[in-house]
Amino acid sequence: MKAVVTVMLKDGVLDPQGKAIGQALTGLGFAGVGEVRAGKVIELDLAETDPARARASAEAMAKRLLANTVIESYRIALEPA
Amino acid sequence: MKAVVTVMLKDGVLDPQGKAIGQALTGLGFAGVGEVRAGKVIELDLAETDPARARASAEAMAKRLLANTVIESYRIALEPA
Amino acid sequence: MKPGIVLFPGINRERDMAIALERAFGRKPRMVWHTETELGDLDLLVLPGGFSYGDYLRCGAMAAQSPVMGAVRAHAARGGYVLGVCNGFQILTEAGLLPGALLRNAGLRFISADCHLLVERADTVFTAQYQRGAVFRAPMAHGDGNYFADAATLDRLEGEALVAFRYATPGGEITPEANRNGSARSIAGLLSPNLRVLGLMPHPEDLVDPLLGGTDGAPLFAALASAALASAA
Amino acid sequence: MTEVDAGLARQFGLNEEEYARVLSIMGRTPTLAELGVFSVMWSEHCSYKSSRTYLRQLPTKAPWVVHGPGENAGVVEIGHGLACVFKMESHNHPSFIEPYQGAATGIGGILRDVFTMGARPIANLNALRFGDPKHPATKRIVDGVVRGIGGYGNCVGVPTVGGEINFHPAFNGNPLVNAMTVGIAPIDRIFLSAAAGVGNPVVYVGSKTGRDGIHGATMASAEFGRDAEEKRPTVQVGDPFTEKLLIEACLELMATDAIVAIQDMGAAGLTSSSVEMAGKGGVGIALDLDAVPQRETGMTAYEMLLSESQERMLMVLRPDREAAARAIFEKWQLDFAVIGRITDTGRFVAHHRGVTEADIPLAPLADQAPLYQRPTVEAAKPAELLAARVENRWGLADALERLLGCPDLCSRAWVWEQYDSTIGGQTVKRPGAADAAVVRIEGQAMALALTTDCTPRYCAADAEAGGRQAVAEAWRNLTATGARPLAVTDNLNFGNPEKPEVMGSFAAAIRGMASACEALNFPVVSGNVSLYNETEGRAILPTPAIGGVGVIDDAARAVGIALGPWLDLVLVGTTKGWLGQSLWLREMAGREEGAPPPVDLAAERAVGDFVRAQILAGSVRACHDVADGGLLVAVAEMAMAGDVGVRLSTGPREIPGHAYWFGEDQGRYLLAVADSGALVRTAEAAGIAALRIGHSGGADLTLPDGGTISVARLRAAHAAFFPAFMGS
Ligand SMILES: Nc1ncnc2c1ncn2[C@@H]1O[C@H](COP(=O)(O)OP(=O)(O)O)[C@@H](O)[C@H]1O
Ligand SMILES: [Mg+2]
Repeated sequence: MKAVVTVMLKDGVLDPQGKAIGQALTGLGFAGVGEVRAGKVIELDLAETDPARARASAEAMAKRLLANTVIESYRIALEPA
Repeated sequence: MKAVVTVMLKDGVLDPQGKAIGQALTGLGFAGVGEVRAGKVIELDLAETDPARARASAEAMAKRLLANTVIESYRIALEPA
Repeated sequence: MKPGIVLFPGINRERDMAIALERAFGRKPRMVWHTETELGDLDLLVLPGGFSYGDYLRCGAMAAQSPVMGAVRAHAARGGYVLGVCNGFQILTEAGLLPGALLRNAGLRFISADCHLLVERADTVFTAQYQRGAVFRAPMAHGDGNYFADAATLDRLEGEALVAFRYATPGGEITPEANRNGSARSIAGLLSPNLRVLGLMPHPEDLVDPLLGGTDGAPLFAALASAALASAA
Repeated sequence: MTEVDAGLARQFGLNEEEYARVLSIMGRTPTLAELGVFSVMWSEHCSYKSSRTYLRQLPTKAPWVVHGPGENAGVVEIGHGLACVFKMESHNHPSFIEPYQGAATGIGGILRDVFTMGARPIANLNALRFGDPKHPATKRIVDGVVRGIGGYGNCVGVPTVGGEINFHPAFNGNPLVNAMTVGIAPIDRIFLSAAAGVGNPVVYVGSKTGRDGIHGATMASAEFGRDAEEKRPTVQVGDPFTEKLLIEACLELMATDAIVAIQDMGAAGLTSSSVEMAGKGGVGIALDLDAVPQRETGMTAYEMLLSESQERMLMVLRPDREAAARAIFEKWQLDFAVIGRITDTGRFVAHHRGVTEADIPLAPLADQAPLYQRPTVEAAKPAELLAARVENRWGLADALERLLGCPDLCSRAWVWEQYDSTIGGQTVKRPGAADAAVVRIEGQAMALALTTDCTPRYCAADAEAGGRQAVAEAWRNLTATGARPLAVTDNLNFGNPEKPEVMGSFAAAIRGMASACEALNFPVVSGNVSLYNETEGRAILPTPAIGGVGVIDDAARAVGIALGPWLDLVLVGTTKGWLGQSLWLREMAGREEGAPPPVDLAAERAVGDFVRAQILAGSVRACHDVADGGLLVAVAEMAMAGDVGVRLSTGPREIPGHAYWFGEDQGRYLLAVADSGALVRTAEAAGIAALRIGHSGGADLTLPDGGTISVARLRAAHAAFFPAFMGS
C-alpha cells in the first residue's frame, strides 16, 4: 500500500515559513488569504497490503523518524498502491 | 474554505531527501519500505466559500508561487474551514 | 558601465559584492531596493547571495516575484548585463531568466568550502580575463546548489555552449568528488543565449583580496570593469 | 481564575521565604501575572542569586573597557573610533529538548544582545560539549545542534568562524551549547537599556507574541481548565529571516537620534526587558498589553508578560521621532507598536482589557531579589601523576595516529563546513587556519582575533586550576596569531548550585579565572551563568567556557598554524612532561587521573609577550600553541595544515619520550622560522626557554624513536571520525 504521512508544526508553534508564504501571496494580490501553514509530506510505498497493519507501521515510522513530536504533529492517509 | 496544496518533485527529478528517509527507515529495521518521496504541503485558510472559486485561486497560487513546475508537480484538496 | 546591486529582504552578501565591485570599478555600486521599478542608467545588475525571504518555500521563489524583477527582466530583454551569484542564481532560475533549478545539495547539508571552477568559455564579458580551460578557486556557501535541468535542456545548454563554469579538481578534471553538491553535469555557472546573463553558485566576490586567501575571483570583476571602460569609450 | 498562594508560588519556583518577601513587597496577595513577574525576575537565570557574590570577584576593568558586566554585552575600545561588543550565552536545556531549534534560537538570542547595543554582528563562535559518541542520543543531538547553528547563522549572514567541541559521558543527558557573538560599533554610538523621559513611548518591534516557551510552571499548574493544551509552553522556533530584518531595521534606526533606550526581549521576554529598562533608568513603566502584537488569540496578560517568543525588541523613543521610526520598521515589514509609556511612579504597571493585571514597585523587585551564599565544599586536589609512574607500551607514531583520530582531537571540518565562515568578505583566518579566528574590520587594516576555550576534564580534576587554564589558553590562542588580547566573556556551566560540591567547584573556578584575568590584564566584560546542568542527578563536568577577543593592528601580520617547507620548528616555553589529565593518558592508557597541568601565570605572560613580539616583528611564518595532546600533536597539526613533513630531533634525556611528546605542559608555543639560531638567541637573552625541535620538508613525520608516518596517513586518521560517526 501507499502511506502518505503529512507532518505539520503543532498549533501555537511559530511557523516562519507559513507566515512568509502568506505575506508573499497577499503581496502578489491574492485576496482573502488567512493563516498559512507549511509542512512536509512523505509518501511511502509499503509492501504491506493489510490497511490496519500498514497504518500501524506508518504510525511507528512517523513517531520514530518522520515527525519531531516535540514540535510537530502528523496525520496518515492510506492509498492503494 | 481551507485549501491544501501538496507539492512533490516530478518523477525523474532526483529526491535525495526521500532516498535518505527510505534508507534511515530501513536502517531502523522497518521492513518492506519501497520508494519514499518527500514533498511539501501548504495549508491555506481562504475567505472564499465557493469551492470552485477557492480551487481556482489555489490553483493560481500554486502556479504563480507555491510550486516550481520545472521540477515540481502539485495537487490541491479542499476542506471546509 | 554602471553597476547596481539588487537588494531583496534577507539578502546578506551584498556587502561582499559591493567591495568586489568597488575594487574593480573604482566606484561604489548603486543599491537597488526590491520595490524599485526604475533602474535608471544602470547597465550591470547584480543579484547577490543570501537568503532572500529566508529561503522559505524554495530558494529565490519569493524574490523572483518582487516588483524589481520586472525591471530586471526588461533590462535583460534589452540585452543588459545581469550577474546572479548563489541566491542570485537561484532567483534568476526561479524568474525564468536562466533554465533549470537549484535543488538541495545531494548530501542534504550546507556546504561552506572552497571549490575549483573550470572555465568553459573565456569569450564572454564576464570571463574574458580567464583562459578557457583554466581552473580558479572560489568559496561556496550554500545548501541548495544542486543544479537540475531535464536531459533535453542540458543537451541544449551543452550544444549552445552556455555552461560557463563546472566544478572540477584543482587539476581541472571533472569528477564526482569535485562536484560536492551533485549538480547535473557538474554545472556551477550558466549563461543566457546572448551571453549577457550569468548565474553561478560559488562566490568569486569573496576571493578578491590576497589577505583573504587569494584573488582568484578578481578577474571576473576586472573583466566587467574593463568592458565598462570599453563601452564608455 | 487561578488561586495564587504559597503552593502555586512553589510551582513557579519561589520558596516560602521568597514568597513571603513578595507578600511584604506587595502588601497583598499578588495577581497571577505579578507572581509570574516575581518568579522570573527572581529565577536563577535572571537574578543570578547563587552566583552573584562570586561574579563580583572577577576583574572587569582595564583602560580599554568601555562597558563591563551589567549591560547586554561587554564593550571594549579597539581604536580608530571603534568599539568591539561581545558576549557569550548558553542554550543548554533547549538544545537537549529540541537540538535544532534550541541551538538556532541560542544564536538568535546572543545576536540580539550584541546588536541591541548598536553593533553590527561580524562573527559568531560556539563552544559545544556533547555526550559519549557511543551514547544513543549523541548523534541526533550533534546533528541537530550543528544544523541549527548553521541554519540560523548562515541565514542572518554572520560568519561562524570558530568554537570548540568536546565529548564526554558526563554530557550524555545535558549537552552544552554556548554561543558567542562579536560586533563592531562606533564608540560614540553605543546604545544602553536605561529608560528615561517621563511620557516617552515604549515601542515593541519585531515578531508577534505567541505562547512560546512560557514559564514551565504554567504547565505544572492544572488550574488552567479546558484549553490547557494550547496553553502548554511550546518550544521556541527561530525565524532567522525576521532576525536579519530586525538587525538591519535596528541599525538603520540607530543611525538616527530616535532611540533613548533599547533592550532585546530575551529570557522572560517583555517582563525582564521592561523591568530592566525602567529599573536601570530609575523610572516607572506602564504597559498596555492590548497593544502588544499577538500571534495567537485569547492570550492572557500572564502569557504576554512571560512569553519568550523570539526576534523581538523593546525601545524607548523620543516622541517626536516615533513616525520616522515606524516608517523604518514598516519598510522592513516588521511589527511596530507603541505598547506603553515611561512614568515617574517607579512602578511596573500592566493593563489588559481594562484591568490592571500587574502593579509592582520596581526598586524592591530589584533590591530585595534573593541573594544566596550557598554552602560550598571543595574537593581535595589530586596529586601530581609522575611520568615515571606511567608505563608506555606504544611507539610515537601509533600513539599519534590514535590521538589524532580521537573525538576530542580529530578534525572538526565536518562541522565547520556547515557554517558559512567567509560571508562578510573579511575572514582572514578561517576555522582550522589559526589558533584563533582572525576577522578584519571592514574598511580598516586592523582585525579581531577570536577564540573560545575550556578544558572540562582539567576543571573536573581541579576547578581552580581548570578555571585558570581556560583563561590562559584563550589568551595564548589570541597571542599565537599575533593579536593583543583585550578582554573575555564567559559562560559558566555547572550543575545544581544547591549541592555544596557543585558550588565549591563554581567558587574555585571563579578564583582560578580571576587570578588569570588579573595576571594577564584580561578583564571579564560580559558573560552568562548556566546552573542546574545535571544528567540523571549527576552533574556535568564543570565548564567555565571562556570567549577571548584580541586585536591585531595590521591584519596582514596575523599568522596561522600552516607549516611551510624548509623551516625550523622552535618550541618556546618550558616542558616538564606533564601527563596528568592528558589525552594521551586517557586515550592510550585508559586513565583519567592526576592533577591537571598547572599554569605559571608569570611565565605565561612573559612567554606570550615574547612570542607576540616575534610575530609582529615579521620573522615568524607560522605559530601554534601546544595544548590538548601535547607537543607531537601540535607538530602534526602544523604539518597537516601545511601538508609538509617534519624531521624531529630527540627530546631531552631526562624526560621519558611519551611524557615529553604527549605531556600537556602549559604556556608553550611552536614557532616556524627560517633561522632558529636568531630566535633562540633572542629568547635566551629574554630569559625564555626556546629549543629547535625539528625542520620541515618532505611528506613524512620522522620521529625521534625511529618511527616514521606520512602526513597523508595522519590526515586520513584526523579526518575519519566525524564523517564515520555522523554517516556522511
Ligand atoms: N559569568 C559572568 N561573568 C561576567 N558577567 C556576567 C556573567 N554572567 C552574566 N554576566 C552579566 O550579567 C548581565 C546579565 O546577563 P544575562 O541575564 O545573560 O543578560 P541578557 O538577559 O541580556 O542575556 C550581562 O551584563 C552579563 O554580561
Ligand atoms: Mg539582553
